[in-house]
Amino acid sequence: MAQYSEKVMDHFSNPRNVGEIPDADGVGEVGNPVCGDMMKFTIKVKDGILEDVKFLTFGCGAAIAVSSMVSEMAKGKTLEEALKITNKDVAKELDSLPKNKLHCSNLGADALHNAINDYLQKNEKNN
Amino acid sequence: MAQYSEKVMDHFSNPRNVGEIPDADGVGEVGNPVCGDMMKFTIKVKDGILEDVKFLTFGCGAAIAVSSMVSEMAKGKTLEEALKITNKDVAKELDSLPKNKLHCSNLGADALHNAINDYLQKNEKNN
Amino acid sequence: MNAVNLDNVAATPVDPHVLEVMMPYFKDHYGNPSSGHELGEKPARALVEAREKVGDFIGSNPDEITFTSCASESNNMALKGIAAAYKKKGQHIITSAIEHFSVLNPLRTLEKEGYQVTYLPVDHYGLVDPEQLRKAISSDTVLVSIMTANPEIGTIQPIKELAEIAKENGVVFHTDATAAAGYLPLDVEKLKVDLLSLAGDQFYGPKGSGALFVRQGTRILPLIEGGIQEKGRRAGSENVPAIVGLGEAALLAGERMEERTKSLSSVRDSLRKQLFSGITHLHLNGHPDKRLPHNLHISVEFVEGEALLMHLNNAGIYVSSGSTCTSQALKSSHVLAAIGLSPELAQGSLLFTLNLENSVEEVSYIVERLAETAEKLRRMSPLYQKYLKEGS
Amino acid sequence: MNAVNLDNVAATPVDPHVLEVMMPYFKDHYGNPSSGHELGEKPARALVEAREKVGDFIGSNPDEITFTSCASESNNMALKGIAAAYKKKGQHIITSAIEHFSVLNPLRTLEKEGYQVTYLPVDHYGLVDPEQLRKAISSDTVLVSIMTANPEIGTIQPIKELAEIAKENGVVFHTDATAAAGYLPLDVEKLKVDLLSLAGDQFYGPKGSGALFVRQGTRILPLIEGGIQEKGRRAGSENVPAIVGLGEAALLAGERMEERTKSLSSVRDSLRKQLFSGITHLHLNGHPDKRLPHNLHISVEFVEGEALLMHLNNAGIYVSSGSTCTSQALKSSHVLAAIGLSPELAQGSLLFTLNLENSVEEVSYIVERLAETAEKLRRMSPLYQKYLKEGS
Ligand SMILES: Cc1ncc(COP(=O)(O)O)c(C=O)c1O
Ligand SMILES: Cc1ncc(COP(=O)(O)O)c(C=O)c1O
Repeated sequence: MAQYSEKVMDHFSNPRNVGEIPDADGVGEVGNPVCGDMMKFTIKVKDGILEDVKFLTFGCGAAIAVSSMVSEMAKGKTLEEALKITNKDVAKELDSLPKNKLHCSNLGADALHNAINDYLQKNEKNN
Repeated sequence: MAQYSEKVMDHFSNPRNVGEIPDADGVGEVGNPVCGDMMKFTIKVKDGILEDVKFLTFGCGAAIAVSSMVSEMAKGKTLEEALKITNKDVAKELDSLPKNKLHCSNLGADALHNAINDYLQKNEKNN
Repeated sequence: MNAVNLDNVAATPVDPHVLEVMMPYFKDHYGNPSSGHELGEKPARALVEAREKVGDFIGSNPDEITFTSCASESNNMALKGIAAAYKKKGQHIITSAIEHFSVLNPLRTLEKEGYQVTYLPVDHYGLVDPEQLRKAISSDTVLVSIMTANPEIGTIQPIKELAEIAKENGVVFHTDATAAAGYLPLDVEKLKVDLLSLAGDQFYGPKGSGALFVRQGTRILPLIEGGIQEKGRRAGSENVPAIVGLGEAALLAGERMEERTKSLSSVRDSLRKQLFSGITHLHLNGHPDKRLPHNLHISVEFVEGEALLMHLNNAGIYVSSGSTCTSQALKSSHVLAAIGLSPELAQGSLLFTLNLENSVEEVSYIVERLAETAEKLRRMSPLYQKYLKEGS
Repeated sequence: MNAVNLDNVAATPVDPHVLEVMMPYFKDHYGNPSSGHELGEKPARALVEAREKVGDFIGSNPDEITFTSCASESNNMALKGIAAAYKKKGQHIITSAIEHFSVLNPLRTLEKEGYQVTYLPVDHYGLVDPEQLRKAISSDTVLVSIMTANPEIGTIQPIKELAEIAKENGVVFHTDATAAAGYLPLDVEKLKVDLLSLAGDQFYGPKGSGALFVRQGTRILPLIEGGIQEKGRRAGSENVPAIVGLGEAALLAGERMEERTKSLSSVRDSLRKQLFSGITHLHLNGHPDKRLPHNLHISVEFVEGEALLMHLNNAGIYVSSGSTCTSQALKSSHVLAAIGLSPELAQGSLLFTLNLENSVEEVSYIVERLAETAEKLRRMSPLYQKYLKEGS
């Protein structure tokens, strides 16, 4: 088991924004259980702003903490701002991640971006 | 260092018949320092009997104990009896020797026999 | 509730009595057993006694025991030493897919040197099929190495049957008994094995203590060469305290085998029963009966092992997992793959290895905490949510 | 007079403080350092600290230290591991004629596998000549292994000079520092060595503790393969108590190097002086100055070593000898042969290796007893009687 920062332990033990938004405006999924981690982000968008962000995660402690942190970081941001959240930002906000867990922060950012892009695509079509 | 019997330790610590008989009737030498052991037996013979037996030994604890034991066993015996003393007899009298020290008992018997044969040879010539 | 340690697969505490017996050899009787004088006598005698105890423990002669520093060394010595000694006779070796890495990795090295290695598959219980062994043996086969029991899924192999097949074909048989020693009666005569590896820290002996049984007449080359300690089979100043500890641990394990296995398996069985009645969607891995008495291996569906471990850890419960994420090498368990467990279930695997301090009183606490944890993690698991919707 | 132990060449007692520091890791912190939970944390931290201490002791980075079970393992790992890793580059190895068997025997095995080994001779002090090393290096040379100091005759080699020559030629340099560690300041940066072996039980650490320094960037294959302990360089559950003990012993040895060597060499020098003034026909073996501070090696003319040892043993004085008769293998010392000592003098050789408990007060007792013993044995020595007559 990896050595985690207090921040990671906090987000792991008390994850924020767990769940799935019914009738979400965007859905993003990454990973699969074979490679050990799987995340699903659902978002609610209002006036170009992420009004709500929720996640479901199958994965290790880092994956859960990353999901929770990403959801918190994204909430209330504009879509453009949220799209700029990088894996490095996430790791930094968590007071760093063990080296062999850094890929988890990629997954978290990716899942969020996928959800946003899903929303943007749907919206494009609607327009 | 080998595990020696009490008898060996006794003969090693208090060797009997140490020395060299001046004007010996027979002298027997075996071994050399290169192979680790060297023994010199001198004997005094009277009426076919080993009146005195003395030894000098350069060698390990077993070699010294064997020399001492051989000298005791031989003293007072007839030449024929003494010639029959085998290395096995010596080891037995010493309550056994460690395996890797058995060659020492060979040396002791050999040195005694050499001394007796030396005496016999000289006597033959004199007759 | 104090901490509950259910992760004894790679480490048991040293038995207090064993430690006591070891103590004088650190400071008072520190002499070199090979030295010629009195200071070496006690250590030398202690080695003789320890060798007898370990010999008795597995039914061998004392002089068929070589002391090593760990089971990994014993395994490396066995495989590389037999391969080198029998090289002219043949260069084919047979093993199973679920061996410990201290068997598999030396074999990979031998493969690079030109040896052929057959990795026998196992069934979904983790059992090697004796008929498959028989078929795999060729005229070039010189060694078969099959573990006595698997430390992860706990499955016990039919060693006697397997060793007999090797014997019929004139092939040397090695068994890695590291996970079994102390938990199953072992008798090299009955089992008909030619080599057997074990380590003391698996059954209340000290770390740094291992042994390799080599049947008289079996040729073997040393791995650690140098002085003539261990009759030239293993150089290096003898680790007297560790060897003394191994001997004493073997004596105790032999004497108390029945009592210990009974007590361990009763706690284990109670844990198993309560877990399966208290938590849904659990899978038992390994064989239902042919398993080590202190071993329980399950998969918790829909969740990942490291997350389970972390919550349990917070509750003072220590277990391990075959999940990718808990492995330092970030590889999932080759054992779980070999028994055909799906990657999801492998990720959610939990290994309980009991020690003698575990009691039935702890069981309900463990079950409650695991139930909570599983519930919490499933609530956030996309796989579980999908299952609830689709009932896959 | 209590027993006087002057045979510490292969074993020192464990320092009480070192033992105290080790104790908690037998029972309380017995967890596996690689395990994921809290029980593994203390042991894991202890490993980190021990690695730092050993690194500091020899001036290396902690991650250049691999823990082993003894110096013999370190040497086997170094030689076989470097030979295998550099096989394609070349297959010639250079060593000296007076190395320990844990260097010589692995090299014999490598010779059987096709490697070429050059055994550099030594002069009558036991010194290797750097110019001879330079000449022996060819384009096929991949490894030079020369011990830092010889445990028998105590001679200290010019390691820095030798290692520089290897470096100039792009050849890996290993030194077996087992006899030197704790008795000479060692700094791998200053010495410029690429590998260095040591063992804890030579300087008041526990038996079963060894280390191999491998300079970053030097390729090496493992000897004991399996788990990923020691970064994959040495498999097997870490022997935490032994490693902790090694670390603490290294810390102490580093801190107290000057004080210890001063105290040891003052007793040794007094012993040497009184022996040579009290007993006739003694020879000093090894180098007069370039020798380990706790080592004295003499030959007592006209008598054999085992007999000397037995009498001294009876008087409670423990020493060792290079005599054929004291060796379990019944072979005379290859070191004494290599320095050209005559067989008679080799037979009568005595090795005194002091520990910190030896004091100048013991010296006169030792000298008296040895004088008596020599007298007694010479009286029955045919060689001495011959000398008296002929004055050879
Ligand atoms: C120079 C040297 N190398 C290696 C060794 C072997 O040490 P160990 O017994 O720890 O394997 C010794 C032992 O005395 C030694 O003196
Ligand atoms: C079956 C088996 N073999 C070998 C080993 C390696 O043991 P060691 O750590 O003593 O080298 C283990 C360790 O858990 C094991 O379970």
